[in-house]
Amino acid sequence: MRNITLSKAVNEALAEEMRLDSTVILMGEDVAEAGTPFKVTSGLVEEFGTTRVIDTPISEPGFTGLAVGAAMTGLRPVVDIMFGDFLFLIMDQLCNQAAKTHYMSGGKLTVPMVVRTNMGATRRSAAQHSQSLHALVAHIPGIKVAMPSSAYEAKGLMKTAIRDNNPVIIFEDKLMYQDKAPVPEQEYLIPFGAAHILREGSDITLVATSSMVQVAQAAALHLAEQGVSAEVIDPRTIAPLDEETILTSVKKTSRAIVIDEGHQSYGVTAEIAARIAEKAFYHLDAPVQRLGAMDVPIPFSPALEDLTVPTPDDVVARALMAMRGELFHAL
Amino acid sequence: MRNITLSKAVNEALAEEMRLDSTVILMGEDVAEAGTPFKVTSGLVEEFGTTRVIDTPISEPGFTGLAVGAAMTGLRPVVDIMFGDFLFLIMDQLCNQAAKTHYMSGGKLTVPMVVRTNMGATRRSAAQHSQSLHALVAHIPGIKVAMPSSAYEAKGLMKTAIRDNNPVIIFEDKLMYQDKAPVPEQEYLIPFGAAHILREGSDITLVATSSMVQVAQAAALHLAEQGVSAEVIDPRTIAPLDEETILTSVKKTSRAIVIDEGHQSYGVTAEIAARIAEKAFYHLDAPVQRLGAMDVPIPFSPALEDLTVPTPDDVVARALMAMRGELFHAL
Amino acid sequence: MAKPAQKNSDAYLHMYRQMVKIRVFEDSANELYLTAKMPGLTHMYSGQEAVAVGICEALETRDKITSTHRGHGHCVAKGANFKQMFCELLGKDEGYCHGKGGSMHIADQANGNLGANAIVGGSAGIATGAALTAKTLGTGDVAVCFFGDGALGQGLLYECMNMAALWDLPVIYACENNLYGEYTHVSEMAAGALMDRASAFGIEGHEVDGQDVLAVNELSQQLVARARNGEGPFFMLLNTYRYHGHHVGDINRAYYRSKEEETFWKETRDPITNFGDWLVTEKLASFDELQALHAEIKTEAKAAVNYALSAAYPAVEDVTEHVFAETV
Amino acid sequence: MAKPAQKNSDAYLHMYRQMVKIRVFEDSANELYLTAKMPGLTHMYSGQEAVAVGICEALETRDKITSTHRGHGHCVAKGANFKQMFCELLGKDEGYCHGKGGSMHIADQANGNLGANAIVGGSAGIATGAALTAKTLGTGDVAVCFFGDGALGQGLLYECMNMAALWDLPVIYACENNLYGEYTHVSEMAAGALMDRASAFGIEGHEVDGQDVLAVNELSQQLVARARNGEGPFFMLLNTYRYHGHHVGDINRAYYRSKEEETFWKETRDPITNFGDWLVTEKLASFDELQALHAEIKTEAKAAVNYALSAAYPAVEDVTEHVFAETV
Ligand SMILES: Cc1ncc(C[n+]2csc(CCOP(=O)(O)OP(=O)(O)O)c2C)c(N)n1
Ligand SMILES: Cc1ncc(C[n+]2csc(CCOP(=O)(O)OP(=O)(O)O)c2C)c(N)n1
Ligand SMILES: [Mg+2]
Ligand SMILES: [Mg+2]
Repeated sequence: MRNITLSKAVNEALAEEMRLDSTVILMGEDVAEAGTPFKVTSGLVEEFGTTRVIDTPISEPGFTGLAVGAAMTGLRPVVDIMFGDFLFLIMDQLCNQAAKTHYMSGGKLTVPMVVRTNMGATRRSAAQHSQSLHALVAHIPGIKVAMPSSAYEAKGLMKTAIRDNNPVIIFEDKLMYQDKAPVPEQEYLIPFGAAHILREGSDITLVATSSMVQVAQAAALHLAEQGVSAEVIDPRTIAPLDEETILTSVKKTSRAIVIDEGHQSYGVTAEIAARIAEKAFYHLDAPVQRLGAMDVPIPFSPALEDLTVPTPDDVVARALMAMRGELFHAL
Repeated sequence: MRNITLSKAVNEALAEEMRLDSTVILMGEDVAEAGTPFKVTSGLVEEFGTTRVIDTPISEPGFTGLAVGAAMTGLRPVVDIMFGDFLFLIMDQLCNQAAKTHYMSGGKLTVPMVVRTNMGATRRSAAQHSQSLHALVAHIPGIKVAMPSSAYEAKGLMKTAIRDNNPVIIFEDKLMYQDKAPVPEQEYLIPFGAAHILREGSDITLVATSSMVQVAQAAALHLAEQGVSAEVIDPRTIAPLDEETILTSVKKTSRAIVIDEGHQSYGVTAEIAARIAEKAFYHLDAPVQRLGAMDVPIPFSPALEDLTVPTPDDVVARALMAMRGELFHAL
Repeated sequence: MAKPAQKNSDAYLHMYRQMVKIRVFEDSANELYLTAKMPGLTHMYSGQEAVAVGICEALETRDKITSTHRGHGHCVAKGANFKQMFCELLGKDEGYCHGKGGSMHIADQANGNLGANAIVGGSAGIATGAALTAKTLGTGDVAVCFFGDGALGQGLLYECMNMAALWDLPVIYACENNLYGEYTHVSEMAAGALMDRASAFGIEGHEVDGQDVLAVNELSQQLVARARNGEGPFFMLLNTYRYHGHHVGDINRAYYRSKEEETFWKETRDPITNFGDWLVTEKLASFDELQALHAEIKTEAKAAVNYALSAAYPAVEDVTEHVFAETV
Repeated sequence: MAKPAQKNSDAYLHMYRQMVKIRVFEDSANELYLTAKMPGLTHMYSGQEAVAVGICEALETRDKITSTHRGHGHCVAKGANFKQMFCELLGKDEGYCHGKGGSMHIADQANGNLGANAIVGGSAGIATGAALTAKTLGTGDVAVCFFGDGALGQGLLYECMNMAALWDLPVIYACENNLYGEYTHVSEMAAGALMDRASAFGIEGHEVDGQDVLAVNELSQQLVARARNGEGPFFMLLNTYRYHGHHVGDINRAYYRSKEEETFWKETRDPITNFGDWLVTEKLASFDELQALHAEIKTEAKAAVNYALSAAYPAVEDVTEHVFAETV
């Protein structure tokens, strides 16, 4: 199978869906000729023209609002929010409008739109260009939240998102745009709400999202060297969340660590850990541990920024503690 | 001690702090002559004049932004956001600007501002006027989040908030504005990060926020009748969170339920439950259970709306299951 | 009363009827509130009828509107029926939104009403997006965004107007200036001249007497035709007045507006009375015919209210329905 | 070159020096990027120097400014020193923000710079709020909000301008129209006439040649004085051009702007060259003096860069410092 970058995978997903369905449009800042700063949408305006690939003014709340109305009336807009940090600007249109319209209208109106944006620190972009804000939207009923962990995932999830009849937000890790992975030439979709077990193991379950899947995989390798068998699970979508796959794994391994790049407190690790701790309670041999980003704004300085996100070493250390029963704070 | 309403308690807190410190100002929609739709700020403009009690246009992002700048340069603004649901509109100014300024400036700039807003369903106000969105801000480092559970708490926490040198957001439960409680005439403050044990108990810990404290208290009474001794804890602030008081309690009782009116998934119950499950792991006799609002937009119909929020009966039923070891899903 | 290009008594009588329907709907809703049968609060459109009717009568069913917290008038004017509206206001299953939306979220998709909105200014994007669909798919539909003077405070509106102008979208921004946003006068909330708010974003604007249904309708017909023809967007500033308080519970209003002002508008500027007088003067209808029409609509409303009062609530299981739409 | 009311060679030379400082700072920053010594990306201010300098030279230290992602020029113009700036750009502890802010968040409180901002338009509220403080406390301070043409797309700006106008706040909105927001021309992003964006919100506006430091300065002096006197707010539209790409990594620009256009601005409209020529013609400085000044500043920059390169990073423990301020 050919290897392509995550950036190219998203590009293919967009192009394929736009070819299949003429109601799919793409809008955002510099998505046309410039192809976005990350060059993810390059070539699309050349194929689909400026009526379907629309450069907008720097008006995130406004063009997200337009997408909501367009989605209610027959288009399937994909909205590009250049940095995930700008989500704060579109929260009203996304959470008060898009997410609630189907419910508030008693099922009569639908809002089939996709917001594609990104996440991820360590790019030296400082506090307003480095956040991973997916927990915020996952908390709001009515939005689906996808977090691709590779080029393969990114393509399949994007295609599913575009066909979904609900608002979907996809967080791409901006540090992975150039990462390559095998992606089939032939069409495929990845269903929402179906977690992916990347590696089977018997001693501990590592649940990880987005680029933290790589972190978990790297940790699993190290752990294997030390005789610890880790199972690695990527939920793929955190809303809906495939609780069952996670619980089945933990009931087998009896231990779990949840790893996510959003801030740890009140973030995604909390939800997944709480569910495991509640619903696999009688199977746990060690407390469920959480590794999120530090609860600090992301600092610019390279000397500080790298400290804020979970690393394979952190995961290994925590896993070994769990294996050795060394979780002292729990006593 | 006299009994006053929560509304009056907040009013007194604002008036007292405005008398003590001439840099404290209040701004928001209809906060002056109208005293807000809930009449919380009545009388303040008469005492402090229109330079300190400022009616704004309907521009939540704008006037929150003004408050950030005002706070950076010598005022201590209290911003009134009429309904908690409008938080979505001010997220950028609150979370990208106010919350990060101190950190991003390396400690040189400070943003001593308060956002007072509300939460709470069952007022038949439908999906855009009923949300409890405190989890969103609790996830963002740099903001403190207070959730008063009575008139007494509301006054003491508001005064502390105004004196704090950081952005603080206070969520008042709009259904409690007319609830009375004993409030001393003499001045008092309630420190942040210090949970309040409202009722001591030995069998199960009920951690509850805002109006859910009443729900927990009512449940505790019922439970007492059935021979179950519940301890009720109000964290008062969820950021900072007084983990220690909660853990100490659970280590004693060995069981816990967390009750909060935000949506359950990716909400406040997740964080508190996950911490308990991790850090009091070896003391737990039953899984930590969570009771949040249903993961649905709040429906208008009275026949549906009341189903969405936790009730004392829900808490009692869960507590009894925990006592009887009947948490089947956990097996 | 503006002089219409051509007298068309059917169309006039229909406008009159629609205005009366709105007034009667609101009186009934207010009555439901006063008798404690209404869950929550609601915002009355009375006094502003000529705006909704004058505009919506210039639209076709397929054209889209977005509405506000004060949305009953727009909903009726766009063709909704009393029964489903009252059912919605009372949270009943037969309501337009199965009782899930209520007064502030009532929507009537079949008639092109994309919904009331409880976020002031919150529908500016939705209406503009509907116009984007119309242009992209070449449907020829026009979208009208209703909003109040208070919504001029929301920056979102200007972002949307700018895009509408850049992309020549068939959308009409209809600003109903009823002088107040809640308890504050527009002059305390908006600096500069209101008409400039549109021209600054490259949008052609028109100011019109919002109490004169014929004037509103004539202007609307022109602008709708031009928008359909690709000459949009447009902005309309409609000067009007709300008779009731901000919401049904806003009873003591003297601190923000005078009794005299209210009386002036009600007694000399009422859109229904004045249009009725004109119809009679022009011999397009007799006084008795108009009276009969009022009586008929009141009867209809009463029946709809009674129906709604005894209609069923949604089933308990419905609470988790419609969070997500099915994807086939 | 605009004719100043009165020749003041010290002030002129200082303006010249400040412009050169900015240009040299940016050249050094670009060099750091090209030699892979710069963490992340940065946005060059070169070409726009007359704007920052013309305005900031009309301000006092206590006056406040808010800046943008393209903020080095504003920072230098408001009085910052090279050492702390380069330290900040390299994430070093001695930087203005202890390395925590970086290029896009550099702030210099002591000189009234409330900070760069990585949210386009994000500081409109902050500047206006600073003006609210000034008015409320009667400090007499003036606030200047720098932003680009692209920020005209953000509704927040209009919300803030409206409040500033309603409340007569001493704030000046300085729109630097360098013709592009990233890779898109202003004409594709803003409908209508840019000057109307202010007057629509009741704000007096002035358009000025942003390449002519004397013109900018003279207008600024007038407006600052008037704002201080309670006659604000004001809007300035400053026509200018950025020489580099949107950021240091934006090298191939032909798809969005022509080489000819770039050359035209650089060769005929350069604010430093033209002002230098004028100084020489007016005999306020000799060519040699100006050359010496350039050399001196380059030396200063080089020393500062070297200092910054070998300065210490913040300590690991600092990562959790400054999340919250102490409350005493
Ligand atoms: C974003 C937002 N802010 C505040 C409110 C509270 N609110 C509801 S209606 C209203 C006044 C709206 O005034 P206007 O737009 O003139 O409409 P009118 O009520 O006069 O019809 C306000 C402030 C809201 N619903 N949404
Ligand atoms: C809210 C927001 N949207 C998008 C961006 C990405 N972005 C950074 S600079 C820029 C262009 C800004 O253009 P302009 O305001 O004209 O400033 P200039 O770069 O020309 O100085 C954009 C779109 C951002 N930082 N913030
Ligand atoms: Mg109004
Ligand atoms: Mg620009």
